[in-house]
Amino acid sequence: MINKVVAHADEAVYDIQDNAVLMLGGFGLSGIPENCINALLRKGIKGLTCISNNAGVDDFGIGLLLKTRQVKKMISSYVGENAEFERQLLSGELEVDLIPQGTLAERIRAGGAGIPAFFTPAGYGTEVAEGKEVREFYGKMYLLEHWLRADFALVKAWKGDTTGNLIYRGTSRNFNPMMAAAGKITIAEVEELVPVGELDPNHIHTPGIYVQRIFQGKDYEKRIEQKTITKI
Amino acid sequence: MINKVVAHADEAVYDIQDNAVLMLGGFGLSGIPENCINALLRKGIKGLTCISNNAGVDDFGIGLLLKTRQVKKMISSYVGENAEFERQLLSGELEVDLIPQGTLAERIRAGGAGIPAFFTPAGYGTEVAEGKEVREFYGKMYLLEHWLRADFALVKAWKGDTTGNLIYRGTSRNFNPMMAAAGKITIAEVEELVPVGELDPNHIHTPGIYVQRIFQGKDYEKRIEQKTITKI
Amino acid sequence: MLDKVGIAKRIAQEVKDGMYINLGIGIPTLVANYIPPSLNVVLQSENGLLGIGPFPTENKVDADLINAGKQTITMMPGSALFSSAESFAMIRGGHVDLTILGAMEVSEQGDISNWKVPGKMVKGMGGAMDLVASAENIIVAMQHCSKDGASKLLKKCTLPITGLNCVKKIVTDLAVLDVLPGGGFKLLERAPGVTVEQIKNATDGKLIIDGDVPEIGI
Amino acid sequence: MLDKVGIAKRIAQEVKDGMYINLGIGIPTLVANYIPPSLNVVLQSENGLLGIGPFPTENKVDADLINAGKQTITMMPGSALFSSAESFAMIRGGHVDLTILGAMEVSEQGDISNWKVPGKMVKGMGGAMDLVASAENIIVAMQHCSKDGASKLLKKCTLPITGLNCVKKIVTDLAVLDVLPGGGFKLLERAPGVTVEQIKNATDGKLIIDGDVPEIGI
Repeated sequence: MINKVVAHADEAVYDIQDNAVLMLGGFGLSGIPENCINALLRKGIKGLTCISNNAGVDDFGIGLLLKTRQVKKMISSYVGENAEFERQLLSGELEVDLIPQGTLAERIRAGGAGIPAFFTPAGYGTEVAEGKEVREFYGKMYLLEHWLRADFALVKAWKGDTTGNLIYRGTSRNFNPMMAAAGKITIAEVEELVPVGELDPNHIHTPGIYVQRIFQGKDYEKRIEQKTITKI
Repeated sequence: MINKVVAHADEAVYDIQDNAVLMLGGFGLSGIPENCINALLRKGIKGLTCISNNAGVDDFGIGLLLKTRQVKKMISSYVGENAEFERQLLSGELEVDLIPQGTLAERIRAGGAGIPAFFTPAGYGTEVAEGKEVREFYGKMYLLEHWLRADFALVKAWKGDTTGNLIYRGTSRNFNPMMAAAGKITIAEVEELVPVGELDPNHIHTPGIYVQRIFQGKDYEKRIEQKTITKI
Repeated sequence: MLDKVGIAKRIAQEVKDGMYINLGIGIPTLVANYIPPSLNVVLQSENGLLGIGPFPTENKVDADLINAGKQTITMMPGSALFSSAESFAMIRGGHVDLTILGAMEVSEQGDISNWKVPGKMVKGMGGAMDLVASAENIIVAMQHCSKDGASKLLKKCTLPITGLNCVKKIVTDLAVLDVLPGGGFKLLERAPGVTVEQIKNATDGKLIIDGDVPEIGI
Repeated sequence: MLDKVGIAKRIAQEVKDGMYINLGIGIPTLVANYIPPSLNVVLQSENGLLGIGPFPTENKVDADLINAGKQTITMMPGSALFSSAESFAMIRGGHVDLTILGAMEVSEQGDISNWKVPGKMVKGMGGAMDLVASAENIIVAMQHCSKDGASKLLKKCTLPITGLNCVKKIVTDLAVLDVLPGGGFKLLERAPGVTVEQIKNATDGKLIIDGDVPEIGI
């Protein structure tokens, strides 16, 4: 099998340039590519377009890249919880494209799956529909939405093998599998990198064909945004 | 959790009527709902439209329903390997709608996912394109294809739990997961039915929400179409 | 008048055995606490889980298990995990039986506004537009009037729309109402101590009253 | 002249390290046997497997493990299993690096016909239309002429089309040819013992000969 292992995040992102279009996995702070984000901070490239369901918080996740003004545009479904984000948006420093979450997920899935456009009901009759083709099917109204693709997809998995097969854990799967398929170059960081043959082929969530580089990440903080507990 | 267990195939298919539109999982003879097909034979209903990648062989799979003239129409990608099929097709007893395999898979996926139509490149410039909308995206030509849905989807899994979660084995997964989502009523037959909580939530291929009825099948033949071996 | 818990308790009465349910953030999340244990239902979290369980105890907190409100959660036995694309395939495909969410405004046609207030910071629609465009059965939990006393049940929504013709039922602090297919709010029940007259005064859209209006029993 | 094994061996030379490859039924399947073991490649089976291994020994035959030709197979270490929708998402999305398939006819524009002969029983296109419409890199393995001597490398296909402008390279019993982006078969190599004249006579479509044409080395 093909070996795609790189040593660390800095090697993995070495050729990401200014103004690149990136996809970053995660929902809230769960399942985000922490190591790659830190490597982008170190690299200092600017003008990034980030496709990611959320924009992190002020001092974690994509919020870190916002603070250093490395992000030109966010394509997201929900960007609350971030004061610096709000400041840049209101001052016009940051562009934001807000997309219904299911449409965002499906546009990314379509990008990886070679479907250039599809019809979805989400957003019909709203400002999301502005400028889009509207069509009726079987008595219901739908919008035409186009695929999303990226120069680089940065995804985070629980386990991965040297050929790029990935398994996610819990709800940290979220946007990662579709993004893995929609990146021209997909970089996977994993909590545990195992030799080829150790993962059950029937348990793989992202087949290695979608992954060009993989490395074992380190020092995962896995921050929790809303710790909510049942007291006993 | 919700208990969806029925006793056997006959109970599972009790309300399938003449002229129903069915989806039947499987690729070749692998992963086909053997018990449900036998129950349909016993039930003797006629005029069925069967959406299935293949049409079985003369004496197994959907071929059995063809022999008893219970099938009015097949919607498939490949229907070789079946003499009775050929006879009925040439005599005009049977309608056949041939669809590229990836388009078939995606139309069924779209049916389950609430996407009424999407663009795909398969079949552009061929007779498959006749009567279909053609559109260029990003310099390439695509056809508009509509979703497929069914009155009943009959799927076969390896393991299932009482709430309808399914795990397939090997390449017997094939069309089963998309069909499970695209049936108004989805009936799952499994080789092993386990109590709720025994399947790892991270290994589920078909979440139970798509399955309305489930039963443990029996007497699986799992016939092999082309036994090919390496001699040692 | 119902408080938030009262609204959640009343909505819980709409839950039927065997339902798959998506609960929005806020009052809808509270509904889970009042579903009778005799009913087998499954809660969907649109970030990729069927079978949301209770919040974890301190020692079971797991950063890889959160709900759509980013709160730590647990899984029920029989849960299934999946991607966001699969999750919205489920929602868009009409597989979720009941969707409960909050609203800023609902029109007598069943239009809903709940994602944006012009002039205020726009945080995004998240999954709300997909949910309202897809679900067959949507119940809104909301206050009948805004803090300054303006009705939130209107002829037409004044705020940016989230979805058209989608709300089927509304439970407010004052009343339970159906949105009729042809338009109009049909008053079904009134909150304890609330008169029909009060509800009339608090409803800007077309209110339909047909015979006696019983008090909500919770 | 090359026999089927010769064609397969020559095509195997086109395989590069790290490729994901889809092999059609017939000669293309043979290619797997001649890929140098030093190359790491992964074979895709469109019924839902990455990492096809050798045919099983008698005691390892498994009805749940077949390839697209319905033959029993094994899995290589590092394999991944998936649904047909995912499989064709992979194909359609351009993730497969090389597709090798048979053909009845190829035109000088790279059009291919390989699924239907009018008047004969139609078995269906299977995954062929998806593969040819999606793959960036398609090599056709075929006989240069039909049994009655008619060229299968044509100006225009006469049989029903499988896909337009998609074939990049052809390996026949007589020659190796590129299909040029602007149209035309560029002769790259001739089979052992075959003259350029023979290839000219066997090719109906536009044949482009530029300088010396070396013999195929396998």
